[in-house]
Amino acid sequence: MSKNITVRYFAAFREHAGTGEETLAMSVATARDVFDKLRDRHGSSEPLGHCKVAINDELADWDTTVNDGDTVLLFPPVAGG
Amino acid sequence: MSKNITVRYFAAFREHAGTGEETLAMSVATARDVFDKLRDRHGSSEPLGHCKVAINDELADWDTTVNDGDTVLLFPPVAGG
Amino acid sequence: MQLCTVPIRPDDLRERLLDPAAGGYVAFEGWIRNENEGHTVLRLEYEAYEPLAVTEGERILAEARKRWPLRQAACVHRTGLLEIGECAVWVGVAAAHRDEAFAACRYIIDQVKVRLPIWKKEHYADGHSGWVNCERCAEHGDTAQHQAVHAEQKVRQ
Amino acid sequence: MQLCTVPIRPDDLRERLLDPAAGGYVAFEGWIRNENEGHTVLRLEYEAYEPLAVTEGERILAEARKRWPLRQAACVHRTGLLEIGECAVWVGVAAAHRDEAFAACRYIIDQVKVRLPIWKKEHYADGHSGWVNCERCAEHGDTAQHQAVHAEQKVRQ
Repeated sequence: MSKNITVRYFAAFREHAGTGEETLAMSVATARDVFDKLRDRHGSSEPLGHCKVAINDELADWDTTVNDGDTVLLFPPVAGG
Repeated sequence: MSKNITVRYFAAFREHAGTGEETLAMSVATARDVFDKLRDRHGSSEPLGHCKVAINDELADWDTTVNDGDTVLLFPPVAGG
Repeated sequence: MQLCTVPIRPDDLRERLLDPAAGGYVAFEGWIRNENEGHTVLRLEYEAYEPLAVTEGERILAEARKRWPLRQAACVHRTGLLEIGECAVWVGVAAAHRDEAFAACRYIIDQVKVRLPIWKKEHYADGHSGWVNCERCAEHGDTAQHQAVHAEQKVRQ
Repeated sequence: MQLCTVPIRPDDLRERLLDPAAGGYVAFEGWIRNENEGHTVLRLEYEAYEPLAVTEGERILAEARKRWPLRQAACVHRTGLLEIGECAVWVGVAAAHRDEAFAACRYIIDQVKVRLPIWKKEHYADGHSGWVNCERCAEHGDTAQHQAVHAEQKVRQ
């Protein structure tokens, strides 16, 4: 089943994607599926293990289910301070 | 042999001695001897192990020899900060 | 926990933590350094996803307060373009005794660096620029042990 | 290393440590607390033997610089009568990385507290007053292990 997912990119991911946000129809079950599909789409090589994901402004596990209409935030490796 | 020693007291030691400084003729070999004699004289009960001594403005070991004319500084337990 | 786009003023932040029951105060500041891994750095650009940076920062401060008996704890992170010598992040902790103040200050900055959605891009003297990797990735390389660190963070969240 | 009789101004002291090659800055401040071991404290009186406090403080700073790669390190201790909330001692350390800054700052304050010829008298709400004992004596009691600490300090000097 295809879901409409809004994806937001930050920092290096935004530069890779060439956009800060896009809404896509995707056949995905979990946040991990979203990450994998978009890695293929934008050619990023960052391992998922270094990244974080948030769904509708809540930090989430990669196994969290994404639902139609969700906003998925993809965070490349963070480096505050 | 008696030596003229100027002794300076600080903090609790000054209050015990009732003076900040006195010059005494003492038969002493080392800083430890000075400490022991003055403990008897002023009735302090502070163990030597917690105290420090300086001779002529240099921190010294309790076994350091004191000479005629030296100034011995007796420091009770310190508590900076 | 606050994000700001104007220069951090440590003295004003310290003032807010003054507490008659606190005997020890420890502050950490991260300053923009003119060099990183052999490259001359001209300036840094910080990007943050503010809503989550603030909630995650508050979570870290709450963890510190739970773990140690603190009187006060706060953190401010700056975003935008920063010049050499400027303060990028400030952490201040006041406690009855210094043991807790040191431990909590260290904990907060360590966690802030690896958990807040904040990214920095270094601009080098040679005209290049690059996003800085997770501090621990850079330090440890991409080992299984380090992947476990990330996995653990994920679970904790 | 400095002693002073006027209020310590941490912001001015911090300013002197700014360094373009420093990425981490850690400051410690000892504040006058309103309570000690169950007694309400009104104010503290610090006495120092300045010539030796300064040379011993410089020695501690030199030890820290030798032990860790630091960019800047400084310490100021106040003397005289201090009210609750006032800053009695300030230590500031700037280094390329925070590990060293934290470790050196902690080392300096720990050593300053047990090695400088400085004494403090607490004035309590009940009208009494008393000289405060060596922090480690108070913490550990007068154990053989602690006597060894004093003996070791003596030898090091």
